[in-house]
Amino acid sequence: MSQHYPTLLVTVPLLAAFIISAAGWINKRLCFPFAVATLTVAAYSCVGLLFRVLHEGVVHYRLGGWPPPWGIAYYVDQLNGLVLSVISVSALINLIASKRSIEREFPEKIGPFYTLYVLFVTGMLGITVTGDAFNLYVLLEIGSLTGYALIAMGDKDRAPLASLNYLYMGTIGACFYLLGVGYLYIVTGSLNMVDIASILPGLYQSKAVMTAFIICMVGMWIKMAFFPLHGWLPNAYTFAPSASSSLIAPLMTKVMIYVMIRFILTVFTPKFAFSTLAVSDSVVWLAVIAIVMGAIFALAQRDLKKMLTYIIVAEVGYMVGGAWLGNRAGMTGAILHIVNDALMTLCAFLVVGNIVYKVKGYSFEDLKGLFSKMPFTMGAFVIGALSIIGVPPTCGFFSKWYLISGAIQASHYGFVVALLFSSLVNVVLFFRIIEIGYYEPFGDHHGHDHHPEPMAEAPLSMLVPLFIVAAGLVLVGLYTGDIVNHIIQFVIPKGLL
Amino acid sequence: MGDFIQALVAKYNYWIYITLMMIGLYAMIAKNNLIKKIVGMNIFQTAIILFYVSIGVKKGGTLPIIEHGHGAHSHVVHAVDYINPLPHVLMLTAIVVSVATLGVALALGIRIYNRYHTLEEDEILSQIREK
Amino acid sequence: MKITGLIIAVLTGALLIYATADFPAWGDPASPASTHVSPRYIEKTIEETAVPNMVTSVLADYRGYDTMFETTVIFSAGVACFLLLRIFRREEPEERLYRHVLTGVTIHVKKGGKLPPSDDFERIDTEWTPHDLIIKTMCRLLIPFIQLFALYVIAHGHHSPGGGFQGGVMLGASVIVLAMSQDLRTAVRRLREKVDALLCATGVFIYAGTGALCLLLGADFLNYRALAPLLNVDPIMARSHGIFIVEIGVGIAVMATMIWIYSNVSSSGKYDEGL
Amino acid sequence: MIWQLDLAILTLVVIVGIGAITVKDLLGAAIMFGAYSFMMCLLWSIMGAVDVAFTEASVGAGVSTVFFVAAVFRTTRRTKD
Repeated sequence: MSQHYPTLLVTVPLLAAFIISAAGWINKRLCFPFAVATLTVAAYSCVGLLFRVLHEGVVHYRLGGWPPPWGIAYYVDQLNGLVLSVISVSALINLIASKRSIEREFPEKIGPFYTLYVLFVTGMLGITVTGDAFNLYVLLEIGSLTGYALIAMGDKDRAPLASLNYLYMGTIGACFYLLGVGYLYIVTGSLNMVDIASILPGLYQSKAVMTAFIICMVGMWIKMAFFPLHGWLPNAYTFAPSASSSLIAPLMTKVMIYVMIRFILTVFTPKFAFSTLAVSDSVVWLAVIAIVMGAIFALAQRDLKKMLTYIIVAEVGYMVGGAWLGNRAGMTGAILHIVNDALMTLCAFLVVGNIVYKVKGYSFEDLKGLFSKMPFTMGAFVIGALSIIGVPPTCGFFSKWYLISGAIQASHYGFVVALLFSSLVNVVLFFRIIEIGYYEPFGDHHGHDHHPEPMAEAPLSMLVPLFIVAAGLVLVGLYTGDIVNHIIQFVIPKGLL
Repeated sequence: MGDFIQALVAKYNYWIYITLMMIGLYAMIAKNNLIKKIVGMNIFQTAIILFYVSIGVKKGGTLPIIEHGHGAHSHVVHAVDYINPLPHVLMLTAIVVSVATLGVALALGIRIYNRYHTLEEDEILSQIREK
Repeated sequence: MKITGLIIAVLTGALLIYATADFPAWGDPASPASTHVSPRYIEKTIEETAVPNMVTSVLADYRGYDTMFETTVIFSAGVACFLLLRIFRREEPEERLYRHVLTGVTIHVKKGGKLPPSDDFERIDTEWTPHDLIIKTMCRLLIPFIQLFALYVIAHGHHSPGGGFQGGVMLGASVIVLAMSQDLRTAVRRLREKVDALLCATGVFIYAGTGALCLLLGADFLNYRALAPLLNVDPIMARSHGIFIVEIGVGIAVMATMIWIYSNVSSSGKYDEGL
Repeated sequence: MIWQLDLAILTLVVIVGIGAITVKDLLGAAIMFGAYSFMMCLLWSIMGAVDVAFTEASVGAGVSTVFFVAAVFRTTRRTKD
């Protein structure tokens, strides 16, 4: 079966989604075990595929048996393999962690919720594994549509509007991407990424190719919430139910950054992106603004979840800036940060999920005295915070290190300053929360009688996944060298110094 | 004269698609009513479909269905005689995606209306701020 | 906001118009789009798939994987509408209207009130539309013909325009017409919500399951050639039949989803009084 | 292709499109949108994209418009712009 891993990791969740949907009408209790089994198979295939790629090099797969430019082909290299493993593993961990909160929040609609959950993961995996530009659009729409629905199930007052705004922005982004693919198609006549890449070098001077590149990039930037286009993200992620926000926040933006890097590296070679088009410097400056503004907005927030969403905006700035520095260290940092940021965001949002489950709120007021009430959750939160700040040996430090050395190599000191500024702001942000949680006693601010117990920790089914993620943060940090030497360095073309 | 008209029609097609796209984009950003924005969104998507369909046009080509009947397999099919089918296939997908998006958007709009009893974005925002 | 919108729209438009300068001439048979990938579809479709309508063969075979996800998009939209709108807690409406069939008299029944069990009354929607015999009868007459044509469109997609999507939408539309001309309850009585939801999943499952079957038979995913021994035909005809099977799946899924979305949207999830 | 017809429909499409987003009544906008979709369908059948035109006629001009009308029926016709 191992030669079919590339297709299994997409089609097993897809088929299972329909079974889960049917099971939701027959016996609701079947949904969760099905979903876990499915995502386990998907994660197993992803990791198996990654190891196969590491041993054998690039893996090709033809769907329907048609050869590439005519049929749709999968093209899996180390970059896909790495991102696929991160997506499937974090979706699986989050699924197990959020079982309780899903059952509490939508007791009647468990079936459709798990269906959309699995379909969202299918979309993300499909985007990552595919080698066809149009297939990517269709899967992007699956991921987005399911995402809108998952987000809108949150806060009754605010979530639908936030989700509708996300829908408008997301549709504009996806349509821009589609338009860019159309412009590429009209000048190359092909939709396969590798095939387009082989035709494009003769067309670098064409206005249509340049426009296609710009339009595609703008579309992706909307989807990944790069700074001036980030308007949809904070509200959508804040008001989403905790199960959805800890699923979507780590994956959606990271996958779009993967797509951007894939387009820069594979479709339009780095030579075109960084030399022919002289915009890389301005994009890095935009990233600098994104980081600074993300940090400043995060400082202004009075609740934990919204603060985290603005940190995501800043982190997107890290990765876009790193990728556009146009050198090896910067690109390594950006790719490494995809992995690290997915884990860090997952950790932070799982903590929020646990807090919401127990305290039913996530504003700073609700955090008072949490260190004595939920010591294990907050312990994991401290690890996540250290990683977001960038303290060794957590993984956040290493990707930041690569980003900074890339910026110094490109002598782009604005980016260095922005990274350091954002780290400082993160220190302030997280120590403020730790201070509230540690020193201020648990207040009786809810009005109704709420006797503070000495310890009211979240159930074990939520804690164990959280600990796994927290341990993962440290482990990925310790094995950074291996990841870079065995995976990432093969991804970056030799021409990029 | 014929060439000129052909050229005019050719350019006109692209201009119209861009105009429609601008109308849709403008409506999505500037309109205040949520359903109006959804109408704009659909116009935007349809404009892109128009663009793709114009890629497929081939002068002197006929519909992308091969004439067949008894003994038709013997004659050779030439690519220049038929319109390019690939953009049509892609756009079938895009149409379906647009109706799916429309369904979800309208569902969200109804949920918002049930909560706030208005579809005007500014009125909803002021209701949120009052709380 | 109006000014911002205008500026963004004009800037995008200007960029796109700027790019059209380097496009190949309109309708040029020698343009890259017409010469690079598509000629194979045109010249080899009969030879490789035995389907004269190239759009069908490309849609369901050469790029069948896209189409599978396209059907999944529709399916997820259906599930999303259900998740967002459906309200299970059945609240008694403030007021219900009944019409006496013989005289046309309308009776208002307040919350909690009951009507004596009798066949002479029929429930009508609160946002009352006058009873119109012509519309009801005409729609009832038309529906079988719409459905027949829809089945023809699905079945004849290999040789003429049409296929699973168009036929599925028309099948869905026939039920929607029933719901609009009578009322939503009549349509739901014909096609229960649970059945509809299961049909929706079944349709897409047929598509993806066909692909998985090919996988189990040892070929690539969605490579219908592998079905040849099962269908007892040669590999080329197996492709043609494979396309037909997935078109049926698409038809079922699209029909069920259209009805599902319509019922949820038009009754805002109550499944009681619709458009 | 009859170029006069093509030009006329291309112009009409823009007019109906502008109408759909400016009319001060949501039901009107929904119906205008249906007309817009139908014009598009004509345009595509002129261009030879029969399958796309067929789909647009059933999906865009048919079901989409019904969805719009149903949603307007469930919400309100009022709009400020």
